[in-house]
Amino acid sequence: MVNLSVKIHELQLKNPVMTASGTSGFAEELTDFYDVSKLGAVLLKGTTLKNRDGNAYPRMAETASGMLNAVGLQNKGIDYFIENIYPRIKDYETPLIVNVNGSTVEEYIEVTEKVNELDKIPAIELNISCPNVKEGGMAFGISCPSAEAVTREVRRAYKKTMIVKLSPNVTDISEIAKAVEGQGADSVSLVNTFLGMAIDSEKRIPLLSTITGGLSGPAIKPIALRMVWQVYKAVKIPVIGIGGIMNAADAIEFMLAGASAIQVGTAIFKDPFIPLNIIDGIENYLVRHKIQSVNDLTGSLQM
Amino acid sequence: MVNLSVKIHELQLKNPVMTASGTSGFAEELTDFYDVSKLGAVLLKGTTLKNRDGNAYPRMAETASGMLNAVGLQNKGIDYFIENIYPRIKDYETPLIVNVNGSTVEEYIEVTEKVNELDKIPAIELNISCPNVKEGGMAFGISCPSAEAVTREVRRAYKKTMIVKLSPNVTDISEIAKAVEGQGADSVSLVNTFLGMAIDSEKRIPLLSTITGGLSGPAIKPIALRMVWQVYKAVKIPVIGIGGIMNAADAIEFMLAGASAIQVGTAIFKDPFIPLNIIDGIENYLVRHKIQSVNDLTGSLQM
Amino acid sequence: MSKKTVADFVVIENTTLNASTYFIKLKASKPLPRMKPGQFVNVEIKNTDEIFLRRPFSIFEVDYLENTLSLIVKILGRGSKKLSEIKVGETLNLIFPLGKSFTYPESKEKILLIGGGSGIAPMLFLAKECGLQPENVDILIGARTSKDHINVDEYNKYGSLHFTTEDGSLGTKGFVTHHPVLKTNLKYFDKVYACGPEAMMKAIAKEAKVAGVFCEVSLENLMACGFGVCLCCIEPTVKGNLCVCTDGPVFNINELKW
Amino acid sequence: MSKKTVADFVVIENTTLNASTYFIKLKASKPLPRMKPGQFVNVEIKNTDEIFLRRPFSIFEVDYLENTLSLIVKILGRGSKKLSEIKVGETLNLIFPLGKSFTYPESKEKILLIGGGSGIAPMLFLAKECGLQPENVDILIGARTSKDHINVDEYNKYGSLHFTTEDGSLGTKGFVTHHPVLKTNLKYFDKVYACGPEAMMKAIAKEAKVAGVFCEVSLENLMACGFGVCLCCIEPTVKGNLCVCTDGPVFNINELKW
Ligand SMILES: Cc1cc2nc3c(=O)[nH]c(=O)nc-3n(C[C@H](O)[C@H](O)[C@H](O)COP(=O)(O)OP(=O)(O)OC[C@H]3O[C@@H](n4cnc5c(N)ncnc54)[C@H](O)[C@@H]3O)c2cc1C
Ligand SMILES: Cc1cc2nc3c(=O)[nH]c(=O)nc-3n(C[C@H](O)[C@H](O)[C@H](O)COP(=O)(O)OP(=O)(O)OC[C@H]3O[C@@H](n4cnc5c(N)ncnc54)[C@H](O)[C@@H]3O)c2cc1C
Ligand SMILES: Cc1cc2nc3c(=O)[nH]c(=O)nc-3n(C[C@H](O)[C@H](O)[C@H](O)COP(=O)(O)O)c2cc1C
Ligand SMILES: Cc1cc2nc3c(=O)[nH]c(=O)nc-3n(C[C@H](O)[C@H](O)[C@H](O)COP(=O)(O)O)c2cc1C
Ligand code: FES
Ligand code: FES
Repeated sequence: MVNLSVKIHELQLKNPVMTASGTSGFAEELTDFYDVSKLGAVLLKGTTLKNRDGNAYPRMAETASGMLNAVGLQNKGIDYFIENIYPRIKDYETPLIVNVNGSTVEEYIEVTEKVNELDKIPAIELNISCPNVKEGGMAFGISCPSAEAVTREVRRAYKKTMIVKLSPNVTDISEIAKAVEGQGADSVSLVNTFLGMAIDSEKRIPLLSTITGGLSGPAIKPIALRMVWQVYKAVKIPVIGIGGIMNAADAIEFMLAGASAIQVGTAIFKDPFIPLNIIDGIENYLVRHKIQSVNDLTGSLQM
Repeated sequence: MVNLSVKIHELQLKNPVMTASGTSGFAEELTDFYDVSKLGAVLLKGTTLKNRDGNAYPRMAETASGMLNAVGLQNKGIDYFIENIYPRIKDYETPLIVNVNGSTVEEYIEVTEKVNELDKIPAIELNISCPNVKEGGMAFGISCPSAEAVTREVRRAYKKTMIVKLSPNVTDISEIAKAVEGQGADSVSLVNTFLGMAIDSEKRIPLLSTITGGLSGPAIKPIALRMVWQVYKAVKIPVIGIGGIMNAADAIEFMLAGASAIQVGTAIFKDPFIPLNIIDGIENYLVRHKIQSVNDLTGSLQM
Repeated sequence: MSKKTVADFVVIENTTLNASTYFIKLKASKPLPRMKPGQFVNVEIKNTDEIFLRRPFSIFEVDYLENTLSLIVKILGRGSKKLSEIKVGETLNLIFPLGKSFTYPESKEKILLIGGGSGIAPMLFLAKECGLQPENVDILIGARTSKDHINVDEYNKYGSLHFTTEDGSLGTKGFVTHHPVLKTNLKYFDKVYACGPEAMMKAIAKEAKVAGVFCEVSLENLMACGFGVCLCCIEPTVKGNLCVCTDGPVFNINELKW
Repeated sequence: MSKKTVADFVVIENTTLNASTYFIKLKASKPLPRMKPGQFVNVEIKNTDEIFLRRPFSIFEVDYLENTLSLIVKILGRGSKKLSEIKVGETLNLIFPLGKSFTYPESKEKILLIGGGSGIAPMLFLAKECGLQPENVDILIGARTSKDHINVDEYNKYGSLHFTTEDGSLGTKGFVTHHPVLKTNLKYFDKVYACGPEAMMKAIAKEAKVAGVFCEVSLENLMACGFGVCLCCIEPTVKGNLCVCTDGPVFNINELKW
């Protein structure tokens, strides 16, 4: 029997495969297909202090080996989550992680304080990298001072595991990673989507209501993988790899590059079973390669 | 008859379709297939002061809708070019543009001074964005001060059209574009490749000898398109769009987003005739849409 | 919560209905769950480098004895084109069943079904399933020209068929909203159902509101997932932005901000 | 400069040679240019989202009367797998002819052709084309086991056939370098040609250098373009980094830094 369990600070995962925020709803939607207790963890849909309608339709455009989205953090706000959704999902036997968002540092703190009260939420993912909101979001994640400020303040308000989710739309992602590590992040997850754009050449209009949106899917994998590798070398906290992971080989590549765990995003749209297939595939790989523990993969790229 | 001709500062092109540097050799290789005089221009392989062997093999890895390369500016140096290659190609009836590279500002200047003497070279493309060299290259293109410094010095040494080629591996490409515009760039071309990485999960080794390489192809198109749009809004000089252009629709999207002309790169590897097909496709589009001049496409996205 | 599945089906029929419309019949290896008109499947389009996401198609027919499920596919772009070329014996991977169905009419109610383009699929399914006497069912189908219509004569047995074409080459000339059944008789119906191009449905909704008739429409918003996790397919409603894939695709027109 | 072309070919035959090797015959719509052993084509692999670049394959046979060109394809990964599944009647887009050929032997010279894996394709083509008497030609083919060999009996008429297998199930047991023709008789040959796995070619090159025999090998470096513009396929040589696609794929071992 190989060991698939992974620890991200104090967060114990039965395996390193999580589903990414904004691509797995509030976990309920996945229970239509299977028992979510098989998953390492579920990152819940990005949540803000107040209700947000998100951006106008159309919010989605297909691209080569990927897609753009401009959802813009549509959600009913943290109070609605606590009153209506949390009670329904809290007993799922998989860690549920709230993806915390805000337009101001104060909003991030307020959301975090409320999440801090929720027994069954063992961790938050601080999203300082959403490219689809006019205020806050990615703006916090693309400069060291602002990334530091929000991390520091949220750290004060939160006692459990705090993962900070980084934006790839920067010159040097390892600088940002070091900055948030310095302010008490327990882990970094990367990457969020790349700012992209799509046009209907015949109609001569943008395909997204917001003109630009976030690029995800296999198209971004080579860049995300490079960033995970750079960040792994720069920080001591565990790195969570995200970006275009479609199968176990992809997931293993991220772990070899330095990820302690991974998140599956857009792949879920293609097939909600992909996260489970990846868990099986990793187990199979460990057996084939006679590796005892999945933790031995992390950063074990040979050069 | 629609008008396909385009002017980039003093550089007159018969159509807006050029072949990108490093993907069309020294134009000779394309003459094996067709008459290169049909092309808007040919950007020659990146050239440095002295001979460079480039990076070790393997230099290439296929990715989802794209590829990574780690060629590392292999070339025989500007003197060899002037003595051996230039005489063979100088009478091709298409503008030949030298892609100028260096590890230091001095090297850029020396190469430029030599190119300045070549009658049949109407323009240079200053490459401050090569991600595959240890010194210089992209390092110049990812910060405003260094991009300004090299642009300013090369501008002094060069009297004809100077295009500066930008790196997409930055937080804000429009800042860099404005910086080089301020130092006398006549045009900016973007994007060069994205720094990426690929791993063989079974062998647990990187697929490139250099570990990281430059990502190109359709995978990057949505990001490149967004950058062209941002830069178009930020500068007054003509913008040349590059990144994953495979067909006329792609080329038109870049022009709608603000490009005055475009370059075709990786697509050439799939089919060297693609640049010609794009020229035909643009002409056809203009006729269908009753647009007189290709210049009317530039920045004409409707919002 | 309704159980959803991902499974491979074998293509057992692919018939051309008209120049751009195909009837594709699929056989499952397991018994199919109950599926209702308005619900849809999300189809993986394989063997092409042009398509990344699945494509949603309404369920047109289900045979629970034979374990078959049929679609009507109209070529609109790359995905539907590729799908239309699929051959008998090939497999197709589906996520199903997705979305909510139309509200079934009560017995004795009079209903009008209006389909345009590929929107006829859920309408014909509903005609078959609604359990009404044929005399209580009217089916109105609109197209650009007679060549765009597909032969639905057999649906005569579920209700009265009416046609419109923009060029008058079949049935009433004009849009579905120009047909007498809609123009003059709308109040006669208890329930009106529509599926087709957005402009058509909006025009119908307008008439139905004026007439004060119950009306449900099935939307075809762009989708990434089809099962409620991406929030890409939203439609503004009186209850805020709702997901077409889970809260719809069927909406009562009074919910919509049309 | 040699003219190169991009054209669609129709697949007129796809025969399984062994569990992982296929013979694919293609018909052009126009007369084919002269092509020589060692030259290759770059094949577009369509209808898959897994493959972005073309894949290079040696030219195995050309029939200028029938305008056909044949390849021997061994399944190594995704592209060769997809290619092996191509059906008669489908089209395949090729860039051709690419690369330089082997140096042809002089009449009366004695030559040894050594092929391993898919490397037999250019070797058999050379056997056919070199214009020597069969008694002057020896063809040595190596594989892991007899099952990996393909039937090449008809090449008997071009030279003497020899086999090695690692498990001894056909011919001499061991690698090609263990075969007597190479181990003890190498000096007997005027020219040695080899194509196969790099390790095999390196071992042969070592022997040939010791024996002082002229030896050309055909390399299979990873390629992006195949016609000299990308500089991805380079091989370090005494003249610096050369492109396998244009300066090769055939190299004299004395040029290589092996
Ligand atoms: C719930 C639902 C049920 C559907 N049922 C059917 C059905 O039974 N039969 C059928 O033929 N089609 C149906 N459709 C529509 C079908 O999904 C689209 O035609 C298909 O996805 C188009 O894909 P494509 O790759 O061919 O087009 P693309 O190449 O992706 O796009 C071609 C053009 O069509 C536009 N387009 C694409 N999809 C849509 C859409 N959904 N709405 C409006 N414009 C679009 C694009 O913007 C583009 O301009 C349904 C859609 C939904 C959401
Ligand atoms: C000039 C030339 C002539 C060739 N002639 C023939 C021929 O006649 N018949 C034939 O079957 N094959 C031939 N090959 C090899 C053939 O091109 C490869 O087998 C094919 O490209 C592999 O593609 P794939 O998608 O199946 O493998 P991939 O899925 O891309 O790769 C599978 C594995 O194989 C490795 N690999 C891929 N290509 C090569 C390569 N070229 N060299 C070493 N390792 C590789 C990859 O790194 C990976 O580990 C030739 C190659 C060259 C350069
Ligand atoms: C439709 C959609 C919605 C998303 N919403 C969020 C979100 O609310 N919060 C967040 O941190 N990331 C969000 N993301 C980003 C993903 O979590 C993930 O970082 C990104 O998609 C890259 O991974 P992938 O390529 O596997 O999808 C969203 C992505 C998509 C495609
Ligand atoms: C193999 C290869 C070599 C390249 N060499 C150069 C170079 O020498 N100089 C340069 O400015 N850009 C070089 N580039 C970048 C291309 O010119 C182009 O900017 C990039 O590939 C993006 O465009 P594409 O997606 O159309 O290929 C190279 C790209 C590739 C793939
Ligand atoms: S398509 Fe994803 S939520 Fe509706
Ligand atoms: S493969 Fe491009 S130069 Fe050889």
